[in-house]
Amino acid sequence: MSDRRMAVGNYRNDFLKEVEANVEDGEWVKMCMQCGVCAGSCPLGPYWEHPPQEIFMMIRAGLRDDVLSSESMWMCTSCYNCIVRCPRELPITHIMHGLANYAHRLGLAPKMNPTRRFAKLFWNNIAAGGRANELKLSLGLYFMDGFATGIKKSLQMLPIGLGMLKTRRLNPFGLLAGGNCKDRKGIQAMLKKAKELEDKRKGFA
Amino acid sequence: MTKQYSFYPGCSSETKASAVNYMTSVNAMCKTLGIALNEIPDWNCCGASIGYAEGGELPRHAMNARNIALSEKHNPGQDIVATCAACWLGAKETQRCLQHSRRLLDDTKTALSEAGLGKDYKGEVPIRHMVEVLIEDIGYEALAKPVVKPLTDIKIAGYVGCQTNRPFGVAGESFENPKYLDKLVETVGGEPAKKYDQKVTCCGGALAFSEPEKSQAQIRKIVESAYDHGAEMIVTPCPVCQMNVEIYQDQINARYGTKFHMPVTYYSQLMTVAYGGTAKQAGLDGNIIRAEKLEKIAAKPAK
Amino acid sequence: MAKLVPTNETILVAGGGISGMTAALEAAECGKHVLLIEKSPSLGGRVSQFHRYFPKLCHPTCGMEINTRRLKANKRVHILTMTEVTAVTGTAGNYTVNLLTRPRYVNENCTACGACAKAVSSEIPNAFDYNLGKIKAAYLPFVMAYPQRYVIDPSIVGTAEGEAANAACAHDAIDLDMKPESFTVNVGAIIWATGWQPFDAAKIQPYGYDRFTNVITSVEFERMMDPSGPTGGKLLRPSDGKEARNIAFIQCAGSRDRNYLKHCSRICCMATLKQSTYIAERYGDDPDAKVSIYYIDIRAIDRFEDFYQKVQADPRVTFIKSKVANITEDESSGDPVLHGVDTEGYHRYDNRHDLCILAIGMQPSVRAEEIATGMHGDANGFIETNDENGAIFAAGCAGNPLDVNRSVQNATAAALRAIQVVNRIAAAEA
Amino acid sequence: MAGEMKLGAYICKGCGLGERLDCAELAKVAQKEGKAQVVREHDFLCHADGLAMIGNDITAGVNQIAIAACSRRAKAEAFTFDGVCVTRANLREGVIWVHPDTDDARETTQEAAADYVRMACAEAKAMRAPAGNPNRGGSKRILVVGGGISGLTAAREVAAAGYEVLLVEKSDELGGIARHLYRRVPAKEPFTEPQETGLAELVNSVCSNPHITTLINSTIAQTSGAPGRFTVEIASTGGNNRSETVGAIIQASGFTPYNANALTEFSYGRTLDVIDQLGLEKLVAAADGAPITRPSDGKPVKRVVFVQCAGQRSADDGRLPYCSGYCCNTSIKQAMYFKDADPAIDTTIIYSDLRTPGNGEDFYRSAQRKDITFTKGKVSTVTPTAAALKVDFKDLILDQDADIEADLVVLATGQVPNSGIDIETSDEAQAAAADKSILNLTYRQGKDLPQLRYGFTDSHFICFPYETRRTGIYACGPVRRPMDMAQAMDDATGAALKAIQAVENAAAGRAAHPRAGDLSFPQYRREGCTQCKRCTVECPFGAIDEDEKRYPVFNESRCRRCGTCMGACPVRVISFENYSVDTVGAQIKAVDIPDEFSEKPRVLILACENDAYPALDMAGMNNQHYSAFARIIPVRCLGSVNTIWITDALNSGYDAVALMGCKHGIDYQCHFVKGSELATYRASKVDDTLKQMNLEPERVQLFEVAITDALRTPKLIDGLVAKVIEIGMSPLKF
Repeated sequence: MSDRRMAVGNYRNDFLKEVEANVEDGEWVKMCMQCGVCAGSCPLGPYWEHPPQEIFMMIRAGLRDDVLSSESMWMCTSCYNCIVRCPRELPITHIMHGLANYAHRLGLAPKMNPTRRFAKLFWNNIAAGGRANELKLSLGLYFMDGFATGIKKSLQMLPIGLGMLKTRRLNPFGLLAGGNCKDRKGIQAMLKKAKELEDKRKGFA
Repeated sequence: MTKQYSFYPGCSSETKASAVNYMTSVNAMCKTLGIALNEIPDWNCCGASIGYAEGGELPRHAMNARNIALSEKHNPGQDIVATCAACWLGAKETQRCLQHSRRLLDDTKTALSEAGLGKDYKGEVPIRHMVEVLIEDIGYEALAKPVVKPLTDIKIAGYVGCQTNRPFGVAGESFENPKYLDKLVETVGGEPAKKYDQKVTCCGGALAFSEPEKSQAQIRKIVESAYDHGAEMIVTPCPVCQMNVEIYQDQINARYGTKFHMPVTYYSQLMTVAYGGTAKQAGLDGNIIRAEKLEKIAAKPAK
Repeated sequence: MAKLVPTNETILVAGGGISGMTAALEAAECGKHVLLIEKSPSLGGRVSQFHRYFPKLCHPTCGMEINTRRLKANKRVHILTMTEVTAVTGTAGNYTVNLLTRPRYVNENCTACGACAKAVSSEIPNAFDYNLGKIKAAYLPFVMAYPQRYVIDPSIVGTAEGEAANAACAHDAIDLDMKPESFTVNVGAIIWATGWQPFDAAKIQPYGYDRFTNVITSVEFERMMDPSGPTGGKLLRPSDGKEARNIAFIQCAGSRDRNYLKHCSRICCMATLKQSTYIAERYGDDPDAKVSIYYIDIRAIDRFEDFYQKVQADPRVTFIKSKVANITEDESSGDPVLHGVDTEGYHRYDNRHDLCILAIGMQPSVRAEEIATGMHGDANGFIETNDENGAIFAAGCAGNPLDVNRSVQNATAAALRAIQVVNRIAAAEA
Repeated sequence: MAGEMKLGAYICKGCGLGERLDCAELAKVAQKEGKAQVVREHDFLCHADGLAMIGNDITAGVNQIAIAACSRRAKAEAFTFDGVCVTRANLREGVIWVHPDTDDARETTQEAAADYVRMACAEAKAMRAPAGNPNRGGSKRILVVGGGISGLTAAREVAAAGYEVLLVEKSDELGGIARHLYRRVPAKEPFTEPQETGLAELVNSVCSNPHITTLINSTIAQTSGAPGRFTVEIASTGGNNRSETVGAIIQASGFTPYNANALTEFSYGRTLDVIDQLGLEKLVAAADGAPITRPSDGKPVKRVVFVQCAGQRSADDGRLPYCSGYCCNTSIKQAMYFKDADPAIDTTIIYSDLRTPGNGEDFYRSAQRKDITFTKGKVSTVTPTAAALKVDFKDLILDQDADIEADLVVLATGQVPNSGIDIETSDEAQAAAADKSILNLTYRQGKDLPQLRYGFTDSHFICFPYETRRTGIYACGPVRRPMDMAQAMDDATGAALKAIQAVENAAAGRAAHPRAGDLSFPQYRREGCTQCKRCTVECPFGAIDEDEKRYPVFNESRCRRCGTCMGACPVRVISFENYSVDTVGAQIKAVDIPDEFSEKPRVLILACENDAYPALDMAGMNNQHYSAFARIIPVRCLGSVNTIWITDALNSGYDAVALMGCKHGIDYQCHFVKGSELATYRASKVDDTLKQMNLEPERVQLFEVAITDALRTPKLIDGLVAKVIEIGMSPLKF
């Protein structure tokens, strides 16, 4: 970890209010009592530049850019360890998802963060037909950084893919079919509406 | 007597998807136990946790609410049962959130109307994991009764993982040290690796795709500890756990110089074999690392 | 102590720990008649299980000696041990209380000569030592026990061991035919002093108290440090009897946590600071002796701040501002390994210790609503100060998580509240 | 001395005594050497039969009783006989349980037992049954000094128990600091909102109570006397002075907010917009529901910062070293004043340890729910700028220097006790501070209650929080320890009980804690007194004054019966009826001293009955053996040990003398505060005497012993005996 000491901060409450208004479960941020149990409970904790409890403090301190451009929230594996151990019952996992989502929507999230990119891919994959198409998803992931890298990654993953194929756990024809609900249209309309409502609530509309 | 449940299988259990063998064995197990699974018509993906970044909050709730509404409409009076941890968790979380937020409920219903289900969401149906059904509705004692081929001489590490365990978990079980897999292993005559200490370690979940090095470091701990505690096999209730822990072992071996070759099975596979099912019925052909000891038992005639 | 016929000018004190003893004595020394009942075989409660008090590091036994001497000299306090309240009905100035006395199998002839214990070989878990050790099935609960009278454990009644104990008694003090006795008394006011119990440490699953032998509670540690305790005052860890030198304390073990007890138990910070001095005292300048205190806020209130500063000045003691995330066990050594993040500046740790002590939280032994219908307690079960509770008054930790000093203060106040009631009765009847 | 004295000696043979000892021989000792008129052996003396036997003898005229059985700490209730003197020869815990049951040991064990029988007989003969202090006062009225929350509560609670109260308040209004409070911290479920102070109801309940007389604008000009008969001169600003008699006093003189002028780094006094917590209460009360405005320019406050521990928890000069305990909750409450009025106001509490014990945790959570921001940090400066105040601090979580702007800064500054004069300071300093005195006691040892630390008049005892060192005067509220309103009210109620107890004890002529109920009291032989003043100076409780001829005046109701005066008296004129230089001296003399060549040394142990003696009993119960050459005499407190006992013992051939008593120093454990400390000082003076007697200084030792030292005390005794063997037997055996 590099020198993580931040510059002198001029504390304002504005960002906390913004988070409370626009981030999933953001109204819980103020309830943190800085015990650090979440930071210690995270399986990928060592990779967090700012652990959750510190992010909460940064929010209170008004460090908007530092928080929203952080890679930290993208390390969340959704394991829920922090949630069950938090003595204040903060839904930390959700807040991290919410912050990541908010940063992503604002375009402040780190562009090349692999989890951000995978998450986007995933959602688009399921939103298209209502169900996940695992083959499309994997290939999409490998070819994220362009064709050449994609081929390389695919080759790396080839043994696994073959194993899955052999055990009939991967559909070789999945590019063409699969992952579709009958009421695709209804689902798409539903998701469109939901996004619209959420955008309005959170000031993106 | 057959018990009727509204079944939410989830994407991974579809034909030629990553957990199809889970599905196969669940079907066999349920048949023996008299559990009827009535699939929710036209169910959709739960959004999984990783859906957050692009999906946001409300669209994910809408996805889950649609499944709940479909179940309440088409399978009234039946508990929803999921076999996948993420599906179970996603549906349950949505139900909770909508119970606690009038605003979210109204918005979700508005969105559901677009799919013609605006009036169908009640959010009252109990949402259960298959493991809960086994433990609570049937009970260990009854689960032991159909055993015709006890899994003697197999030491098995019960790997519970995250989302079957947290934040809801199974009633009466600890988040840190759940014991139900050990009990299930005992129930079918196997030997649980009771001191296995990575039973709730995170496998990385979806980050196995995006952050393979970090996830594989997790998986390494999970497999290594199983070896350290004398296990010959890992058993899990979660399709993501199963896949992550199983399929990356070769990559981990390459990365760390380990020699992992640890079969990772579903509880339903153990039970199917113990109940006298064939290897095929138990979906053992779906395991990339073959659970040879199980296959042998499956191949033997019952006593 | 004398025979007493309770009337509505009598004060019932339920619980014979330091709060109950204090309330009983303060009232009796004002001239009031008191019936003091205690569930266990002897008085003293939790305090008698402490090795030392903070901040003076003096021994609780010392104050107990004064209090038992006050009791011996006071004819207005009637004591019933092994007795519990089973029901309370009535109103201020006129309560009917049902009591149940369990058989001790030893009568007042007992001289505490110890002959019965010598005659008995079977042992039972020593409750006084939180079951860390064993004690004979014919026993004096602890050496300072008052009343100074032995107890025969029910497990040997009806066995040859019981008969052997009986035969060994030269004073006709053993009565193996004793039966539980239910009876009813009428009293004017009730002081509820049933104290506290440690939160069930096994429920704090991340810390593995139920799985890791070298994770113990602060109350157990306190017994270990007592020279008359289960390890003879030595700091021997339970797994292998090795001397523990590198000790971790985890604060708020159960307290300030919505998953367990939502209140702050107030005493645990000071208890840990106190216990850290035991280690310093044991090991002198031994460079391997180390204490790590994992905390959220150190609550060393008022003059206790001095004590905190004194401990802070000890180079062997480290304070880590962190709620420990979880504990794992190093299987080969049995060492607990603590995982978490020091939040003052974000430092991640995986610290291995010889022994980990959970500064366990306080919860009431009896919840307010269990005492009588309509009793008001707070959300944690502690009895509230509330006029609607009539003449049932909390004393000490039955009403609040308190340290000893504040418990005694509160018990003294409770005694006055009870006196006010019985004085009103006396004035009305005069 | 009225009536004929008749000694009965009773030898118990139970608990193995009969098997281990020649009890018939002991009976002979009691009769011949102990001069007991009645001597009886019994198989089971504490049994109803045995007790009835003794009872019959008492009826037949026995009025001095020596029980040779178990320790005085065992079967105490059984062996209590009203109106007669009882002594105990501790043959069980003190003899057979601490000496091995071997043939070799039989002789020395029997000798020890015989000595204890001799001692018990001699002691009983020297005792008289006490009948209580005759110089008792009958006033049961309670004076309460201070009309704040603590004093008002004390007054109300005393009156509710049926006693009369005189309440004296120096200002022109009741209520104290609480008058300025807008709301108080919640004391009830759900502990989430500030609540009404309830002061008006409390004042009303006091003012309307016919048992309470209230004097405002009044101070205590002088207090003299003792429990049951205090005479209090009350001065009134109107010049309407009066004299009142009261039985006990509750001092509820409260606190003064710390003077924040010293906190220059926070710009207190430099700008009107930096205030203390009390200042904020006044501001809020003045706003009366309207928006709270800045004192400097009247603009509404939009941003407020609370600085915790301002001038507290600091070793710096002029700062408070302690934590005032209430300020975290108070800042939370005050931040809520703003948030409840207008959620848009930014409120930040900067703290280093947030201290909200008990259900304060709910209040803390409630504050967070209301969007009050908590920042763990250390504030370095508050600087006024053109538009606002700049608060510079180190954020301890983010590990960075930071600043925050505020319209108003509130300093949590803490409580300073109003405890009057520090009587430990020099006479000049006391004289200079004379007008600060709260009680103006005429006591020899000073005008106010002794202070424990930092000006607080707290008790030093954890188990006995009300034990001030002035009997019948009880402090409560923030003068005793920093505290909040809820604690002060509880504390006042407890103090009310102690005051009532004091008047009841005084009326009955008996002692207060820790020798509660003791009917003995100090008496002195005036004709022998040399007016040396040692007793008046050394009494730990300031009980003894001096009359105009400088003779001691004992004020028995102020006395705690420790005997420190008796130990101090160089001419040995002070005694208690049942405890005196003679009762102990007779025991010392009663011991049989074998000659120099017997190889049987004799070691005298004077053991504090509160801690050392029980520890020795515990040694017995644990079968810890120690030398049979030791003879142990319990004393009320080491402070009561008169050095004549030591020199007499050495003169009569004892080989060594040990004093065993409690720890002294800052964390003293002596129940009589100064007893063990004084004993240490006095014992150090014995060295000169030893030199004159040509004896080695090692022959007199003082051991600090705790009650838990059951394993250590035997070692100390054995060590001393070994030392005697090493340096040789005393040459003074005749």
